Amino acid sequence: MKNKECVAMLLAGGQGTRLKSLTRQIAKPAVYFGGKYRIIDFPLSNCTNSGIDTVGVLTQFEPLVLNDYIGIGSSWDLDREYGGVSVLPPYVQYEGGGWYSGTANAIYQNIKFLNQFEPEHVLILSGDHIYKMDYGAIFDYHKGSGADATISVIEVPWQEADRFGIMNTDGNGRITEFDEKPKEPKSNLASMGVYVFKWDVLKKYLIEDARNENSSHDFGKDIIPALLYDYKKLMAYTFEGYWKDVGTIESLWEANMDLLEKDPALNLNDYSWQILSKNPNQPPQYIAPGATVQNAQINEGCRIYGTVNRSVIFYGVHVKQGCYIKDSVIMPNVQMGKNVAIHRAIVTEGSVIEDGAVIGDPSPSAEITLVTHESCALAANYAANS
Amino acid sequence: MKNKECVAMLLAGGQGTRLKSLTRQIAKPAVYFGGKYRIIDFPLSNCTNSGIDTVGVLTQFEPLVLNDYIGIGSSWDLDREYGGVSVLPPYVQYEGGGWYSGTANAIYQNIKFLNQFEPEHVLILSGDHIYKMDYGAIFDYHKGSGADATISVIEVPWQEADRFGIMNTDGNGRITEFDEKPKEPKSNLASMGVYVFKWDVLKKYLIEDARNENSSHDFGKDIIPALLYDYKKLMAYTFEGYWKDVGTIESLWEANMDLLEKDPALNLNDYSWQILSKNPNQPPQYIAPGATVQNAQINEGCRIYGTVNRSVIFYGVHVKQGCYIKDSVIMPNVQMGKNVAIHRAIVTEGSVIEDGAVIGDPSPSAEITLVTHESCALAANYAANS
Amino acid sequence: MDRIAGIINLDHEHDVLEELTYFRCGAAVPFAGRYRMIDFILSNMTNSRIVSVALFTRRKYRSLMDHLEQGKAWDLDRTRGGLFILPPDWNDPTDISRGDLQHFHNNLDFVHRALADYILVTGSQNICNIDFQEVLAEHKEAKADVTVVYKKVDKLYPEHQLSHKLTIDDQQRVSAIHNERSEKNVYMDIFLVKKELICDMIEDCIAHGNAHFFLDAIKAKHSSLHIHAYEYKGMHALVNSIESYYRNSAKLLDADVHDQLFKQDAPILTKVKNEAPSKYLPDSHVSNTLVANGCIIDGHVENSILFRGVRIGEGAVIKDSIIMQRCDIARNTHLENVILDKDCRISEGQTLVGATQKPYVVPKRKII
Amino acid sequence: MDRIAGIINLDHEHDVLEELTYFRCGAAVPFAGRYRMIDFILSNMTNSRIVSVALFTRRKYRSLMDHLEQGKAWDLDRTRGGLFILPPDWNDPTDISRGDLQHFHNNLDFVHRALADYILVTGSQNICNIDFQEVLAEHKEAKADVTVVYKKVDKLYPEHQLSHKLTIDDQQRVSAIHNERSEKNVYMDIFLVKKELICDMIEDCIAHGNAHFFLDAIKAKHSSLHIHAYEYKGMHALVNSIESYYRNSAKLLDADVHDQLFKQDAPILTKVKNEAPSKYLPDSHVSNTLVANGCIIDGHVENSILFRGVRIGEGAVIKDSIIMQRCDIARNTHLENVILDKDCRISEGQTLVGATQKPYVVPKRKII
Repeated sequence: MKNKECVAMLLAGGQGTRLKSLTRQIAKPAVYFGGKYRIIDFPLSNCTNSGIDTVGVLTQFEPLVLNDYIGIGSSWDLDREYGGVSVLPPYVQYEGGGWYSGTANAIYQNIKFLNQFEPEHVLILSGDHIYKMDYGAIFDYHKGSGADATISVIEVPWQEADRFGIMNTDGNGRITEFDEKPKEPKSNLASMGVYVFKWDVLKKYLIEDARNENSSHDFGKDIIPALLYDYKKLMAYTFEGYWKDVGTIESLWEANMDLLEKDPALNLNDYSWQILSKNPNQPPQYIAPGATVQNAQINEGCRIYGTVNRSVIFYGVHVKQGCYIKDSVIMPNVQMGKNVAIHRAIVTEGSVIEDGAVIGDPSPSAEITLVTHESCALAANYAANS
Repeated sequence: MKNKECVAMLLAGGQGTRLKSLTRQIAKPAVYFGGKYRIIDFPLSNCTNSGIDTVGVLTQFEPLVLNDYIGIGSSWDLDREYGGVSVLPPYVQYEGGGWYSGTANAIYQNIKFLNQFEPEHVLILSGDHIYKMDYGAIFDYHKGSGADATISVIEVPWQEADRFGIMNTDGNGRITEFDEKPKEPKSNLASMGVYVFKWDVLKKYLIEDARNENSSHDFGKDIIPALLYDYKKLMAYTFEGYWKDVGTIESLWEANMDLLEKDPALNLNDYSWQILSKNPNQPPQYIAPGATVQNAQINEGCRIYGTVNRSVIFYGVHVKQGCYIKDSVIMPNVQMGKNVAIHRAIVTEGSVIEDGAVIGDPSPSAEITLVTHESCALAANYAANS
Repeated sequence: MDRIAGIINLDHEHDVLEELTYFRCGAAVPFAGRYRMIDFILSNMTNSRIVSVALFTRRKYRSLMDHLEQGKAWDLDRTRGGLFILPPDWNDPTDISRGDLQHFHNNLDFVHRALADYILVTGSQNICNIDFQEVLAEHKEAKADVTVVYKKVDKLYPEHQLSHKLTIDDQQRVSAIHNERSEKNVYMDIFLVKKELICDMIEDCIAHGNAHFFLDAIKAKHSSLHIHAYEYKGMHALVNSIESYYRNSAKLLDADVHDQLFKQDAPILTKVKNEAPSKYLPDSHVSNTLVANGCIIDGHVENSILFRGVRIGEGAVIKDSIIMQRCDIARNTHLENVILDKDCRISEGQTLVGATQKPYVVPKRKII
Repeated sequence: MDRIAGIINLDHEHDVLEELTYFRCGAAVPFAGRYRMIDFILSNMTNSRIVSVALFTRRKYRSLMDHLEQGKAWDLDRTRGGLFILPPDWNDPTDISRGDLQHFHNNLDFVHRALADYILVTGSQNICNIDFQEVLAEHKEAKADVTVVYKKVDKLYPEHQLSHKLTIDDQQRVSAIHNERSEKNVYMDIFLVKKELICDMIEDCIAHGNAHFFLDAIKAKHSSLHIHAYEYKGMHALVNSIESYYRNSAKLLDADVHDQLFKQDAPILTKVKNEAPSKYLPDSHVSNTLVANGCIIDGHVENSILFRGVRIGEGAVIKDSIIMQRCDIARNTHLENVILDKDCRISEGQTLVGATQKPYVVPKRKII
């Protein structure tokens, strides 16, 4: 079989502590989004739709959910005999080896995996953004420009530029400088965490970086600066479209609400670029007589007898009589009693909510309430004792 | 989807140091056997043929070869959406976690994996034996007897019994005692490393064993004795048929030679119990005019111009003019010059042998010569300098 | 564990669903919002741990093949066993078999090779959620030659006229098979038999020039065979006409009926389509309706079933209707007692109203 | 990257291999020890990174379907793209298409939906190992409308009489397509064309009542199209008769020919059978022979091809023969210039001798 022209490596290792207890049990890319998806569906679907059929998913903490979810990859048409999707946790090697100590180290420890496919280029992705992107376009740009590395960037508002890794470029799109969260940004082109590298170049830098005891083994902090220092050709590819970091509870909630616009910037009903996802085999959703469902996104397997307004509801949720759900995200298989009121909340998978519970603060300036299994148990306990 | 009645866990972690440099780069179950197979093909095929479609493969050292070989499991019809085969290296958990410290610890660390399937019984297998066995039969016996655990045993010659874990049983096949390598064996029923447990019972003992700091976390040394101590019902199931531990170079060579008998005890041509294996897509083997091939087992992709006698030859080997191969095992893609003579040797994958080399000692009492990539390089170096 | 192999015999299922079966066989007709008729029997088999299934089909099977792929959705894409779609392609000039015996005879290899002790033969028109392992357990318990599955219906509807009926004694043994109009024990076109026996029966049928396996090998011989009757007690719908299709679809809007058919531990499986969750716009009004994914609803919908990817425009009113996949219904339309097949487009302002007893059916891809 | 989708059109490949095509179409005939004819063109497509392939077939396609499964062996068992086996199942009463245009017309959806810019159309009788990405590169370089692939043969054999021949100018542009007996530029039944153009051509053909795409849309219009000729220089065998089948099989015993067809970096893929390595008993004698796995050889074999799972008994002598899958040849038999189809059994002491020009062919499952 021929070699693979391009292999994608998806960094899915982080614990995503900013997402609080949403990521206590699962890796961040496995977090739910949009009534049906997990975050990782986006980069995986982008790969499939871009014609990339070999993807390594680098995972470190609690890979079981991710492993189980990805399975053999058939949901993304990645159940390939040669290539396909492989979950890559760290493993013991004959001469040492160990946990991934940084994004670059994770790729370094999987050099053997990559070498199997003899790729010409490697696409590095991160698993915490919601976006639809044709990686074929950045790949063609990368090949066309003869770059050693190409970094996908997006224009962000100038006032927010200090929160991102900013690329300063010359007139031809060549990157001259990389500023991590600059106080006085010289550009508003933020790195999206999507890189294409010539594999032979990247491999050399990864090996050198691994030897460097002072390195934090991170792409942004170590590898990109080292390449720039050596005057390697780094190009910036400007992406246009919806792109959202969902690293906090607020941004995750916002990204869900974005979907409820009449013409959302992220169109999930576009048949030419479907977001593929594991199918939970649920019957159609049932909207009962007397229910009110408006401005909502609801998945199969739900039954709605109450009121749902400006909310996103995942599969297997039963909204009983008298319930009122507003400005909220209800994740799969939440069990809800009757007459529950929920405002501005994210309720996580399998939470149990008692009859008549009132959750969340309707004030637009209030923080988003996060309801988990544990917080439900606490509340029940509190109610019983009070 | 319904739960799985029985899930198999295959212990494939060991480094197999008795197999010397054969296992330097690969896990022992990935070692080649019989002109086409790897050792792990036998337990995996036994699972498929026995109707078990969920198998965890516990691996620790260098899982890449095994991962790559097993792929999504399609060679063994184990590319199932629910269940199928999963390679399970150790991973970091939110509260600690780490390398497998023993066979029982490996299963302990994968309790969550097993719980997903809610199995009633768990079949524990080891990855270093060559045999064809219907696990359905031991499973039926286990269920029929209502045992907490059933251990598969085989009668070994009395004089060799001191090399095995020996089960002493009462008249009904119930195990009364377990002797690890007894000096004065009371029985010749040796454990085959094949166990069936009630999952709820096993889980309890695994959790207790994990708390025990003095335990070596081993099935034979810790779990079985603990069960016996508590008077749990342990039954011995007697297996009849070919079963061979191929843990040493000699036994691996012997097992290969066994196949060349006219009616071998291990019949690989039995269509009712096929040994499934990954297919390397090679054209038919070519036997040239002037070649002599007798008493041999040869795979596709070979070309034979010389003489092959009482030998097993894997795919992609080119035996050139003037070569003489006798009493040997030649693993895949060995490159051999002209006029090479090989006696009583195992030549490992991809070794390069120069024109006119003479390898091995034809004396029947001589040790089996192991030829590897490294030993070839050494020999070439020696020849160049002398 | 005794193993069962399944045969789904579509040979007697004529294309009776009018416009819905112009271009596809009955087994491929969409049903219940996101399924096809065949999904129910096939999922029952998968849930009963049947891993070898043959499908006898004669005509209009292309959309069925597209839907089933290699059996992937039912975990039947296997090298050993799995799903075998078997359209006629027989070239043996000495073959004397006729009728559905042509299928049985020419596919005898399937029966012989199947890693199974029992063979289960079914059709696709009886919608149910049944555990065939329970049928087998009863079959063995009764020491029967053949076990047939039936539903004791509360009320007989026109669709039941075509079904065989069973007279059953107090031992649950079948004493007669007939078509009496008033008999409420409706045979569900499902029987179970030991592998060796079905092989003998097939050979016997061919030797005698028979053309209909159930009539000739079972019904005609019921007195010499021990035929056990297994009573299925769950939700049952027999779909063999537009009228029964429409009425039984509406039954699914009852939550109890729905729950008997769609069970968590015995799910109905179907080919995956990657549709987004359905979207309800701020002015939508939906009531007593089943909605599959991928819909975008801006109108008023009640007592209806919407398949995947349906668009309902602003101000549209849909009542008592079944709207199949990817139909596009423009603004200010009015649909009542209507069945729209896939990919129809209804333009702005149209009104379509059928009768309750005879819904207005619009064939695939029509633009109105 | 420009993407190609493939169409394998078997409509013109009649069942010319006599006994070997009694029960299967030509594309399903076993060839070269462990393959079927179709494996070669399909592997070429996979190796050229083609991931959408349609197969137009009309008759005796059951064994072909069994062999191809869903395209698994070629990594074509995909949800998006993959292998589509398309036997006729058309029910549109308004359809006026004829001949192979019936296939093109009724499967136009495949062409439209394929994620491809170019369509490659081939048959299955031209055995070769070709990189279609190179064909595409030349096609784009030449700015051609259509690129056809040909082999300049050293010597014309009877099988080449049926092929179209090409007259080519010094720019590699086709100036005529004909059947002249002495022309050595043999058209290999492979052409490449842009997706939009083939759609136009198909519509045009149907509008004019044409029945043969290549003759009517390409050959008849060669003067108004820019038709580029791509010269294939590797091993080529055209198999369209028993005689060409037998002679071209023997050519594979030449190591050079063999190497041109079986390349490490462009392997010929086929359905996996789990056969053990072949076993040579102590008294066997094998020479100048291709042996697939699963054979057990206790006799004398020379200048022959043994397919998988063949048993050769003690004292048997096999010369210049092709023995297909799972044949069982008993002791002390003598076979010369023989082709045995699958599952034949030759009993002890039998002698079968054919002529070099006309081998003795024994059909499937015969017992002699």
